[in-house]
Amino acid sequence: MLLREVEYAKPSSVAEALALLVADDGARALAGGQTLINVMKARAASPDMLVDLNGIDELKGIELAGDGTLSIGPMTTYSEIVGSAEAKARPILGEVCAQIADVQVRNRGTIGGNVCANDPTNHLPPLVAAVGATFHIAGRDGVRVVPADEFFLGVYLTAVGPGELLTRITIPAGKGDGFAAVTLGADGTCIANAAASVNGSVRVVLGCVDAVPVVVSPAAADDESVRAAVRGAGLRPPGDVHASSDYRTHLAEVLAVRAVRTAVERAGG
Amino acid sequence: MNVHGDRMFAAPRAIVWQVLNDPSAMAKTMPGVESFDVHDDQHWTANVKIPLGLGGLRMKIEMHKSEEREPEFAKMAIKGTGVGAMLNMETSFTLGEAPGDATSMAWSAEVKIAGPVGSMGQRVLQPIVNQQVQHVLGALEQQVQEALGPSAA
Amino acid sequence: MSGTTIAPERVEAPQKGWAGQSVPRKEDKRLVEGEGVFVDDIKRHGMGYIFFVRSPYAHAHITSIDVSKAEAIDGVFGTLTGEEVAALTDPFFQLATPPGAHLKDYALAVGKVRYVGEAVVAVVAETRELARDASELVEVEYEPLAAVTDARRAQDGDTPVLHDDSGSNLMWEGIYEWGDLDAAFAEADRVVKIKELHFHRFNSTPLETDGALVEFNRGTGQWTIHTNNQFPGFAAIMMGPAMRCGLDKLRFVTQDIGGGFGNKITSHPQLVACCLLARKLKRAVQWTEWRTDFHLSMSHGNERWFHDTEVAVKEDGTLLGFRTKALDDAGAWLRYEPLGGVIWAQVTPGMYKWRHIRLEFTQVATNKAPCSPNRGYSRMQHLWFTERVIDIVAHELGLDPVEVRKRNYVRAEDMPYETPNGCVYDSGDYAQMLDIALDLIDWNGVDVRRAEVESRGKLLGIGIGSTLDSGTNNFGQSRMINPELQFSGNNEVATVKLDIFGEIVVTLGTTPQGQGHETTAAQIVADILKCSPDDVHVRAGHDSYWNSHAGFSGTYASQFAVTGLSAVKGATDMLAAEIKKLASAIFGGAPVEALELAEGGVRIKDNPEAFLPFMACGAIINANNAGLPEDLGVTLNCRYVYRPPFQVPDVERKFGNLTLTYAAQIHAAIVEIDPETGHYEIVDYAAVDDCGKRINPQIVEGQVMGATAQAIGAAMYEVFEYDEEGNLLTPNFYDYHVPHALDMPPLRTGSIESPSPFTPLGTKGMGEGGGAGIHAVCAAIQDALRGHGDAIVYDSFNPYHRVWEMLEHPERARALVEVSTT
Amino acid sequence: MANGAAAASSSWTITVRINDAVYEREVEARKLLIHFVRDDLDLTGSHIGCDTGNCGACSMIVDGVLVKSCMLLAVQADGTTIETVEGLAAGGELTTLQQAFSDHHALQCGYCTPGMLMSATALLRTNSDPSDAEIKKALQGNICRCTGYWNIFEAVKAAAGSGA
Repeated sequence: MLLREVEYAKPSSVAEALALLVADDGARALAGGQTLINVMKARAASPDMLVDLNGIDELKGIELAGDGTLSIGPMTTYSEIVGSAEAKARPILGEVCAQIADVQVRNRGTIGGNVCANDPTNHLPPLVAAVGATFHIAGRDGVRVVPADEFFLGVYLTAVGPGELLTRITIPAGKGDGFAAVTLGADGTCIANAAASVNGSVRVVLGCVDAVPVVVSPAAADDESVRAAVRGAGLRPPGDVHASSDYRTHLAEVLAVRAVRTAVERAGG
Repeated sequence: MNVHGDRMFAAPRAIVWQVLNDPSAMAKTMPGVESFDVHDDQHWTANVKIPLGLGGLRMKIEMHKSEEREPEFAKMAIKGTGVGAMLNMETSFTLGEAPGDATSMAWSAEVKIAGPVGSMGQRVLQPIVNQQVQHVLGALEQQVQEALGPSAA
Repeated sequence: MSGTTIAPERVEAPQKGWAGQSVPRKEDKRLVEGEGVFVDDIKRHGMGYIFFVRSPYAHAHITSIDVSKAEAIDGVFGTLTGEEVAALTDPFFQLATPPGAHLKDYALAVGKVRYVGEAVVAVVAETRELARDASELVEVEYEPLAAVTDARRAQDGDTPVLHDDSGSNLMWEGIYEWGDLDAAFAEADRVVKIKELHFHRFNSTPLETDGALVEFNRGTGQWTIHTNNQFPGFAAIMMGPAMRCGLDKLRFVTQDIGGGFGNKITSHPQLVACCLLARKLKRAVQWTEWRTDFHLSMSHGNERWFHDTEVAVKEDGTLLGFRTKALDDAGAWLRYEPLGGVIWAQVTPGMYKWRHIRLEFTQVATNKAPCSPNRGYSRMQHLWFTERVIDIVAHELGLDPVEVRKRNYVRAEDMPYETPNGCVYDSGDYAQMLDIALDLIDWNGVDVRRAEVESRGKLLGIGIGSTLDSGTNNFGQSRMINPELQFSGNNEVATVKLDIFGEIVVTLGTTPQGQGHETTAAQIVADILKCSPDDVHVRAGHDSYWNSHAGFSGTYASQFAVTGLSAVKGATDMLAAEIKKLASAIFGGAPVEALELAEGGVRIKDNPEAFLPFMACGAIINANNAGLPEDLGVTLNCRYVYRPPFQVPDVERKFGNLTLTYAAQIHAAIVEIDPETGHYEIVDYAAVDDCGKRINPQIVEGQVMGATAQAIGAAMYEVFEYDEEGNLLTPNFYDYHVPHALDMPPLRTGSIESPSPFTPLGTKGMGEGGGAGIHAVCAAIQDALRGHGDAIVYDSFNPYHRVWEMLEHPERARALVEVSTT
Repeated sequence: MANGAAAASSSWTITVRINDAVYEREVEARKLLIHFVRDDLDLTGSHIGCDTGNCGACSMIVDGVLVKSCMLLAVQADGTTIETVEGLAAGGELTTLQQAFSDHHALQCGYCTPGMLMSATALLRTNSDPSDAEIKKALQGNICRCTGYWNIFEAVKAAAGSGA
């Protein structure tokens, strides 16, 4: 498909990338391109400049700290996460990444691109929110660290503002996690999804029901508490060709329960 | 899709009315306004770039005030044309006097979006529209406060 | 291209001959090497790329169009607008009687747009990118109008009218009645009433979209249209009159086509735009339809409602007859419609013996993409209806759906069977097919399985779906739509020649899209000429210059195995006779009966020494013919037109044989439903097929599998759904989900062979039997819901949320059905 | 036209090696790899079946990694080695996989086949004996509308079995 004219640059460092992004407010970072390029094909959005992050090594790779904290470069692909020994420290990451779309997309698509796009149907925004990830955002005034709850601002909108770049995602240790989704065909687009983490308190994050992942904190991990918490969230999800608003509301509740059950199992196991 | 709601302003109805009918004030409430022209009291045009994260969506917006009953009711037809999308919006508000010199505003908008963006699916569009509406209302609040002047602060 | 066939490597002919063998496909080598030639692969020097400006509105007046900014760009060759089209062409010929007959349909929108995605302006530039850039500079002013997106509202008083010329949104209506309904309902013990059933809008979305490369020869005034249109015969009769030119001015050329499924029959409006531009701009122009364009504007399958259905049934489940009102949503234009208004009648009673049937057919226009044939065209909708009726009746009367089917099936001993409307089912044994299907799916073991599944908190359902794949149309049925139409019968052409070096060359009129015509045609020729299929060179695709086509040439409507191969047989028989005639002359008047074809030549039976290889035959006739008898009458270049035995149907009674053959499919599916979410999976699937004599079993099997997969997609995922403003909500493969590898259930297939008594090879057309899958999935879901609210399945499309709703609010579905005792 | 590391430009000169031939061309930054390969290099074996990266007909192997070339800019492929369907039967001999596709009737119209072959080729390189589930997972990104995939699964299994 035919894109509108666009400038392209391939910086080799975060500093170079930031310089380009700051210089032109029409510039957009190009990560895996598995979302952005498609939106550009429709010409629904057309950046003036693409700043290709694929040449920046410091944005890649997964490190596992002594305390079990994972530090993931935003340009790490789903496939790399699936295959990474370090990432096994938080098993749910690889498991969910392996369910995203297909081999080709997993080979190019990145964790950073997935969370920064924050398409309501994406798998990772609710997941990273559930596991309590923090986001390192570099801008002209240095690096700031944003917790997941403040990271997602809207559809295609995150705390990473114009002239800024997501440089790192850190995820604490833990194994009591769960993820559940109803998708459009196997490994398809999420109709609704939910991620849960019971490392310490019970934390459930619902996807596809609002512009941003919705965090709910059940008092306990039993089905009733989880259902009550989801009902308490007063969801008013959008309806579309794949699901009415009511159906999404219902799925949110069911999937939350399932995600929590898995999380509890994993925590115990 | 239809979006509607109620909002309270801690300001007399006359002030709110004045803001809502002042093009320059309204310009400040719209997302990503790049330029704004007033042709007459009924017709304004604006060039906006609605922030969409992946790259702004440029639109030429034409506003036509089709009905007005000072100081409580006005109706507007808004037509937006951009390459990715066509926007047609019928919006109206009713201002009521509330206790404590406050003003209640009941607003509603019938939004129709066509073009590639129109096909993006409600799960994406509805949140975007809601978000832009919240943005406008927030900015409106601010304009009303400014109109009240420092005395109100 | 396939290699030369001079001195080919010999392959020993199997005992039974080549027909019936799974001979490897001749097409495969070029396709697996990426050397196929698809329409977008073709280039010409200095060609221009077309990009269509399309309507963002479902319904609007066009108040102004300004192309000046677009044309001003460097590298833009020119544009075409509706105004120009209206001046240069006449509206496309309409098949309908009034009011549909009054539609003025052009290559581009004129004055008004009627669906999102309708082409308004065409822009041509030196690159694809530039053409799209320029299209953004075309300024079109619209005055939006209210849209009609629900066919059920299309005729309401306050509903906007799409076509002022037709006065209302009614396009065509007709009443079909056979037998004695009053008597049937008087005889009935029970009457099952079904308020509303809905068959959804989707199509088979071939992976390759439409396209063309068009050249105009100014000297001869002839257009050469390289395209993937799958029915050039139809395109020609639509385009010629509109473009005010003779049909020989339109040369159609196809090679490899990336799937068709009927969806590539109605690209004639775009082809006209291409032709006008090639002439206007004095250069070759190329058009490739993008996926989104295809979804927005190309040949959706007919959406159909069935209202106020009444079924007359005996206590024991014997079906006497039914009444129903079919409401068909044609979309914005009648591009092949209203033929769907009669095509369904080829299978009026489905597989069942009921004799008393009344169907009121109404077709309306809506602000959606135009409908055109889609695999199973119009019969699929009707057969879904008859299958739903069977399963709803069984469900409501507490009968076994297997029993009800067997009790009502047309029996093998009744074949050939004349239906109430005069169609003749040529052969088949539905009961036997059903037994095979039940065996493959382990119908008897299902209770054990159900218990196991329910112990896991899931619901299990099993269902049967049957279809008749009626093939080889009698185009005379079009007169039931419009008595004035001068179409009837059917035909196909093949030419077989022996070339100068003895090369056997076959040209067809068809436009295959993966059906392996090059291979099956070679098998037929090889059996007659007693050589190997490797010795037979079948030209790829269609070319009007070959003069090997007739009015109905193309590849559509399940007919190649009948029309195409019968033409090949006819032409090859002629050639064989000529070869013997020549040999008899060469062998000094040896009687023709004494000659036989063998080992790539002709010889005298009891004198193997007297052998004349094909190479010699070809050389003698083509290059060494001095001294041959004057009256020899041998050209070794034989053209045969196969014409199926049809009569013009009785238009008054809407009675007559509408198709020549009836292939049959019986499918069975088992689904597992998660009652908490409505999410479900097909966990087992069986497909049994009977298409008469199989020329190439592997290719037949491939058709059965492909049709099955499309049915599974249609039943679970695929829908063209619009919002009230007429925006298509599934304009791409992101929201229009088609089955992927992980979505495919385990499949078991079975078959029987009931040769057709009516065709030269005993073959039946096939390939469109996929509807059975939709019926089977619907039946399986209904079975799973039994005892869990007892909803009936009322829609052909059952996404998870609908299944969930049927579980949550069964009363809504229950309200649609009612049983009365007479 | 600029090639400085961080300099932005809408036009680039790129060099790619495709099936053992090296091409140097100037391309617009906006041009997708699939259009570059089909339109500029006339390697028309790889196809386009959608506008959204769903269908996989354009699948290629870039520096050993299976990708959909409609979601990659041509300029991003600068300096890479690309394998397309045209390169499979290099010596004129069909690969075991290509032959298996024909033997098992794993193609009908043949439009999805080039992409399908590239995905299956990538699978068999890393997994010489894939399970049915692994085969399905590996082909999930390639849409076929003709075959229903069943024969494709059989072909891949057979090719794997024969040590392709």
